[in-house]
Amino acid sequence: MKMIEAVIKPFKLDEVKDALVEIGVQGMTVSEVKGFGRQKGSKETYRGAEYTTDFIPKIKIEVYVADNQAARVIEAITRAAKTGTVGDGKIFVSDIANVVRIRTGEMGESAL
Amino acid sequence: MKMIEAVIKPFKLDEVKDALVEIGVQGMTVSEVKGFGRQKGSKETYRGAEYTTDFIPKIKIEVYVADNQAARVIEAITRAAKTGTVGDGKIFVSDIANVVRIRTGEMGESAL
Amino acid sequence: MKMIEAVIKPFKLDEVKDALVEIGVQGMTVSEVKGFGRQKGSKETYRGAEYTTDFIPKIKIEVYVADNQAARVIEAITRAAKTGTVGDGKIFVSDIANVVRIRTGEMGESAL
Amino acid sequence: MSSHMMSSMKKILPVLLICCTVMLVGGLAFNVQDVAAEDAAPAALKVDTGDTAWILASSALVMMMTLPGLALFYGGLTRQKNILSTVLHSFICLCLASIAWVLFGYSLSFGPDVGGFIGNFDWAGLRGIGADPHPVYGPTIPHEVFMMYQMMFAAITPALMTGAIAERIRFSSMLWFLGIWSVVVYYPVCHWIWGGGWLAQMGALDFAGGAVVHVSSATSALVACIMLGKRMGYPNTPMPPHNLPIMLLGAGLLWFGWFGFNAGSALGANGLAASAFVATHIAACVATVVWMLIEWMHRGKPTALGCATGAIAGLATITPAAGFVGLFGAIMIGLAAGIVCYICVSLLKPALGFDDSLDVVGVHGVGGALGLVGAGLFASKAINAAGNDGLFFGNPKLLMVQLIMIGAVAGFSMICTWIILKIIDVVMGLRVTQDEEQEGLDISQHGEKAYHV
Amino acid sequence: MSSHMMSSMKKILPVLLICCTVMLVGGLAFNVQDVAAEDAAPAALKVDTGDTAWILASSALVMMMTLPGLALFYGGLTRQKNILSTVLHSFICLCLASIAWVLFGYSLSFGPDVGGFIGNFDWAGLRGIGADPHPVYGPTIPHEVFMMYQMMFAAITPALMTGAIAERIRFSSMLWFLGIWSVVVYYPVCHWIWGGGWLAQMGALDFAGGAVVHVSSATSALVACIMLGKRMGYPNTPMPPHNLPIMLLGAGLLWFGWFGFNAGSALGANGLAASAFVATHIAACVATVVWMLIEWMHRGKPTALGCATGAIAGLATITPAAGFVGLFGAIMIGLAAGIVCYICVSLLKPALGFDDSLDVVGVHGVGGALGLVGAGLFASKAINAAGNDGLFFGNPKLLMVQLIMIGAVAGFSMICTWIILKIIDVVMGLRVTQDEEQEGLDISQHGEKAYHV
Amino acid sequence: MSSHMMSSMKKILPVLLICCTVMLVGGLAFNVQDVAAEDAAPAALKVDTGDTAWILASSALVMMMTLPGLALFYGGLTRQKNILSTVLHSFICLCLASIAWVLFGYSLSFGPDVGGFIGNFDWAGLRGIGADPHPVYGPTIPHEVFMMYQMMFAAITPALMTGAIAERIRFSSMLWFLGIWSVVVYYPVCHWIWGGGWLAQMGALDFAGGAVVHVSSATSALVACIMLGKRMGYPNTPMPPHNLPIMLLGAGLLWFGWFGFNAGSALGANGLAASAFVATHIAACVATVVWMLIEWMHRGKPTALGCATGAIAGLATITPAAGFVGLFGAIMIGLAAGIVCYICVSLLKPALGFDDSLDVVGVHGVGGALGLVGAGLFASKAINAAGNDGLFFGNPKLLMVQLIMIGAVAGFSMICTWIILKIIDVVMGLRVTQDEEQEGLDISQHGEKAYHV
Ligand SMILES: Nc1ncnc2c1ncn2[C@@H]1O[C@H](COP(=O)(O)OP(=O)(O)O)[C@@H](O)[C@H]1O
Ligand SMILES: Nc1ncnc2c1ncn2[C@@H]1O[C@H](COP(=O)(O)OP(=O)(O)O)[C@@H](O)[C@H]1O
Ligand SMILES: Nc1ncnc2c1ncn2[C@@H]1O[C@H](COP(=O)(O)OP(=O)(O)O)[C@@H](O)[C@H]1O
Repeated sequence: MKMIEAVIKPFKLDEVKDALVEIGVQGMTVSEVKGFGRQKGSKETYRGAEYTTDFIPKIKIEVYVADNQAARVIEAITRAAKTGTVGDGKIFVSDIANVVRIRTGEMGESAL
Repeated sequence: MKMIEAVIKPFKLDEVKDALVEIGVQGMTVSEVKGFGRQKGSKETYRGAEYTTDFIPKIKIEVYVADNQAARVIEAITRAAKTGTVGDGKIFVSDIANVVRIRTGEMGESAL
Repeated sequence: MKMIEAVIKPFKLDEVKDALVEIGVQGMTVSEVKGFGRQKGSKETYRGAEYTTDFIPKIKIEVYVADNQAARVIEAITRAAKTGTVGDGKIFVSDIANVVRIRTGEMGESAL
Repeated sequence: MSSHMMSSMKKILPVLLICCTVMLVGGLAFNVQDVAAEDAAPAALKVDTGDTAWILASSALVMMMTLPGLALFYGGLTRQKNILSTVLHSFICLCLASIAWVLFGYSLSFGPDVGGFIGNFDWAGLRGIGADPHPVYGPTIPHEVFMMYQMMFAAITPALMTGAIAERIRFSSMLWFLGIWSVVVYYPVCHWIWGGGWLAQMGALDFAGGAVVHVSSATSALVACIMLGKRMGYPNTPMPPHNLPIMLLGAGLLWFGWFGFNAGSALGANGLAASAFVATHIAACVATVVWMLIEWMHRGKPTALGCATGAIAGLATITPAAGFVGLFGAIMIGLAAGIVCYICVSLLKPALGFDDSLDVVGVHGVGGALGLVGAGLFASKAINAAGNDGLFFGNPKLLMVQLIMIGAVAGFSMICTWIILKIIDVVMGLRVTQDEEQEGLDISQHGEKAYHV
Repeated sequence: MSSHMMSSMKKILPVLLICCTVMLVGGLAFNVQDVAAEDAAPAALKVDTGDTAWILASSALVMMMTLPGLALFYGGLTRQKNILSTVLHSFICLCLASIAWVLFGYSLSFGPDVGGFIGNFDWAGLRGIGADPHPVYGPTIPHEVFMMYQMMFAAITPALMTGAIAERIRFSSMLWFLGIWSVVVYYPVCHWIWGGGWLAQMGALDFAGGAVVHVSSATSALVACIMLGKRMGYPNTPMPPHNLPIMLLGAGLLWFGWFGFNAGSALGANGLAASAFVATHIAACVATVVWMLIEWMHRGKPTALGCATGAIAGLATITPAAGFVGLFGAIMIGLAAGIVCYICVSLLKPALGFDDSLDVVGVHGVGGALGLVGAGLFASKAINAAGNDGLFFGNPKLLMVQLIMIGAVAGFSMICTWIILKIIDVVMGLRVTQDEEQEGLDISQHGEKAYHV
Repeated sequence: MSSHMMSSMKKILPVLLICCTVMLVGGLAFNVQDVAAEDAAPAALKVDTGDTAWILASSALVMMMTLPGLALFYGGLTRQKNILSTVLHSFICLCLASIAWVLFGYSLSFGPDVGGFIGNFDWAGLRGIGADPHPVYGPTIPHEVFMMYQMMFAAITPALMTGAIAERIRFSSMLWFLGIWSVVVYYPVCHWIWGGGWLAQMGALDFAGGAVVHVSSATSALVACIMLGKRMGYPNTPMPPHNLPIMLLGAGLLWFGWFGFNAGSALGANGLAASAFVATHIAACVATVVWMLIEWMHRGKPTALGCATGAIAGLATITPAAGFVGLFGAIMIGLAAGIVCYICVSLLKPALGFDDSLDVVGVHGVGGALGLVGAGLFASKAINAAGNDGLFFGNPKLLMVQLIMIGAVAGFSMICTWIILKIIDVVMGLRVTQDEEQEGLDISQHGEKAYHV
């Protein structure tokens, strides 16, 4: 099985979620993160103290899927999260060894 | 070594923590996440605009353990986090290559 | 490629970021987490109800890098995040299979 | 019009019908009264605009104490999932109590006396309450101003109780409880002491509501929180206040409003108001500092929550005495408030083990009773000729009367509350389900969340 | 001095220059006036300190309604990325409107009449407005106090509109809009009704601003929000209020301030003030409870946002009638406010599809109009001899006049707003870019974020 | 009783003992005084209820400025880990200063003059301060009302300083500092100017506290923040305000309360109060708009924090002049406030490099001094016969006196503050440890966190 982590622009969350649901993904876990990268943050000013935040609000989506689904998930996220401007984010894919559903104790792909 | 990630119901955090401490786990890292899955969120109404949140508050626990401890950790989490109702959450297990303790520079299992 | 996750003390974030930028890291993702470990939290009192929080605010940094950069990144984080007192945190290293840059669709190391 | 709208309209129809009926029936009754008011008015006493200005301002201040003052003070102290529910308790209490007050509450509390126990219905619907002063209830302000000022007291008193049962009571049960309690407990107690009832006739002194407001509500709150049971997880799970700045804001607004509460009770802009104003402020300051010092010695650190609690304790404690004692009395009462309430909140409550969520009993109940005793000790005719001398000014009798008042009000309130809640429990249940409590009352009772990031 | 400072100084120079010019020109004009004020003052009427105290307090209360009251009420309802922008709208509106008021607004609104349509410039720069009372505008308070009290109304009225166009309007366009609107719409309408203009001459009754304040601003807001278009994503994306406790705080402060707004409109601390105070409070209470009950039946749960909305609806609705109706009238008006505004906000708006972000139209517009009708029905000379009898007291004519007033104010406001916004749109654009809206107005227009953890 | 309770009781015993001793000793002293008050009172002047009502309301407003106004204004500006500590500074300052005031502060400040420098102890414990007016300190209000009104000024003045030293001072050192400073600096300065001291005798004009309140506290704050040193990381680490809505709430409440501060200083509900009210409001409006415009030109965007800072600067600046200048003067003073304070806060402070955490010096110090100069320029006897004419009305002497006042108050305050802080530093240290600062004062000094999600 694969863990697919995607860092995306916050306002794209709903579109990405819909795209994933459409291809049959049934679960995902989302968190608020801050990203540092090519995209630069906005300038803020407080009583003359100006500064630019290096860290920009992003949303991280984690989806665990069966190996054969991974490609479709990556494609769906890429499509839905893309605006074409710097800061669209990245997708990271890694292998995972096992999954357990707490409620039932099921293991492996059937637990997803 | 293994990384064990568990997504659980927020009010179960203390019980899970206690269960882990009991079997000798000495460290864990916890974050607030939002989960999408079979469990459905509550309905909210604001001046007649009704909507159901798809994303439900969850807690993610990350525990890094030696390979031989993994099974016991999974068992402990499953036991403590279970309510038997939809949305109890999932446990994901993957391999990790190395661990470093920043304070001492120790590496590998002794750094856990 | 490697995923390097570091749990550090919050006020060390800027120093760590600078150290990483210095050695050429161009991106990272940061989140607020709570850590449980050897370090103990402060005592809080509310109208006579005293309690010690087991979970201490920490920052988690995720950096994805090419294999050959991993050692330097680990070294940089260790150096910058160290205070020498309990609770400095840990670095976890694991392998990842692939990276995609959403904006361009690039894959692998060039997407980092 | 969409079909959704159509079906919605249908659901609303019953309410419309009920409202229209009330309109028709009420219309006849009230129109008569409005006219009657004109005829019945006496014409001897003269309105003083300065006194009236101060009581108008005081009325506004006391209403502000309930919303947003108390609502946010309590709201900041709860857990995040229950703040809206807690705020709504005060909010709706203000509305229901005010409506009941003009319809019949004022008449039952302050209307012509029936056996020293309750007023009659002569003034129901504000019949005859107009621009002319009442000889006893403020001879220099319109009677309507006095009625309105008292309305705000009738609103905040039941609201105070909600702090003890927060985070677990069903919303509808709470509404019934507040409504019935006002009629069964507040109106009689208010009449006994301020409406010329038996305690007033005995010479009991309660300047701005130590017994009428604080003892009645807090002893009822004690009964209620015991009957309701502890919150899930209490006392093992930590339940720290979710937003102390909001709590501090509420405390500050309460203090601000309390000048209207206590100094307004002079019913004029005069020396007595000034004296009550100073006593109120100084007692609050002393109690705050004392609480801070004790906490510092006892727990190692002075806290913001401690200071705010001390301040409210000081304000509650000086309330019954504010217009009867001088500076020295005020300082002593503030001192006592800080020490005694600290012990009750911080040591006694945990030892006794009931779950008074936001410490209504230890702060308002103990404070109110303490202040009534304080009036019995430090009251002086030199400060307020209409008052009496206390023990330290050579009159031990007053203290006796004060103790009788505390006992009578506490006993009556507790028994009535027990009966009311038993009935409500049987009819509809008092407490939300475990799942609802887990999820939080905001979502489960009101379908809302306080904060969206 | 650093070189950065030097270059900064240069950027500031133009402002300094402009300011100095204003200073010199203004100086001559004003100094003359300040002296003139002394000469022109009539000396017959006597200031009553009690009445003055109450109107001073009321002025402070009404200013507090705009900032922080309305600012936070609206601010809590927006999404987190737009709260500062929303607060600033009210904040800056208060400042601009106040400055314009003393310079020429008061004169245009209340100054000597020109054809029943507008005042002239005789009182510009407060020439002749001093400590002596004006025979019509408060014979017992300094004329300057009346001017100042009215200033706070002139400030909150345009601020009310900002709720309908929040979360998407450009800040500079908003400033121009608020400024021009005050001159073109508010001053005339105010003059027609309160400054002795044609509607006043017809006998139209608007005690504290149902038409002057609520109908004028809300009908303008309707036009504005339609011209501006919907927020991106509305109505599909949920846009829940980001901080309901702050909204509730704002609502509570608005209620508190509304006593100054309505009871202050009696221009004295007297029986009329008391009557208006009671009517205001009771109407708000009734509307809150009614809204809560309807929502409970219709949606399944009573909400905090619903209760607050009901309260504001009740307050807006009673405003024009507060000083003319008795208790029964107030209850009926509160009832109507709860029912009708609920239908408009919760059913009509979604059905019609315009994006009035914070429901200015359904609450203030509908409420204000309803209250004017209510005055036409329930007004009684027994309550206020300077008023008139309504339909239910045998005088159908008043209702006609009230309807004419509503129509005239609404029509005039909407047409003028349409023209003003068209011009601003052509000259500078009304709306921020999509990216700016996405990012939020706080960052894009003001370079700030509300919260930093 | 649990054994834990027993041991706790023991810890509390010392406090109880101290309190009881105070009670006994104080009791004798005060009781005599309470009676003495009756005898000593003169009987000639008559209390006016309207004036009294306004000053009662003003006293409540000024108390509200400190808590919750200033407390939240400052609290919203700090980082999240320090908000409770910052709020507590104002909170406890209010309490300590009020207690000291009734015990001896009022007497030292306003009591019978000793050599033009300080009052004597005749009025300690409020001996002789009762319901009768004082011929100079408000001939139409009870003397006790004046005392109380002034108490609120004595409370907010030291609280203002806390903004400069926030986020790093030890709590106990802060308490000692505030306490000693009140006695050593505030009482004398207050006496010089308002208590009939040498500056008053020279004819110095300070209507509501430009020198007494703002210059004294801000120059002291400058010394204190330099002695204390910069916060760790300043100015490299960004330290944005953690909660701007709370800051805006505080600013709004301060503005609201400032009407009591300035218009209340007329000591009556009269034309002068009206004039001061208008001047206050307009200066604040002008300063806000000017600040916004400069910031817009200079930094590219107008900010909410900028507007709020401008408003407070305008309010601080008009304070000493509010009751002496006309509309034109108020506008000019508002203009100057916006421009000069902007330059000081935004350019001068960074250039000079001291760490005045919340900009007390640039806003209150500069503003206060500017306003005193403004009074020297624009004051006019036509506005206030009890005042004087300024430079622009042909009297250059007043400006000289104003400058002397600024110099004397600033010099005296700075020297005394330096000495006080040196002593405290030696005795107990001024600053928390690096670890404590890192962790935040809320946890390290008070064992609390402001927010729990
Ligand atoms: N090497 C990396 N490791 C971890 N996260 C990264 C890395 N590079 C980028 N990111 C995340 O991806 C986000 C977008 O990256 P950025 O460089 O701004 O734009 P783009 O994805 O268009 O190249 C960043 O904000 C950061 O959260
Ligand atoms: N495929 C998945 N990838 C990532 N997280 C998941 C996945 N499936 C479920 N989750 C997480 O687990 C939580 C619980 O899942 P849910 O389907 O609601 O109930 P259950 O675990 O009882 O089957 C979700 O809220 C989500 O956070
Ligand atoms: N086994 C573990 N799994 C996950 N996170 C851990 C583990 N051990 C430690 N951590 C994280 O590292 C942080 C620091 O650990 P701690 O034991 O307090 O100090 P140190 O790193 O100095 O040994 C913890 O707060 C926790 O977030």
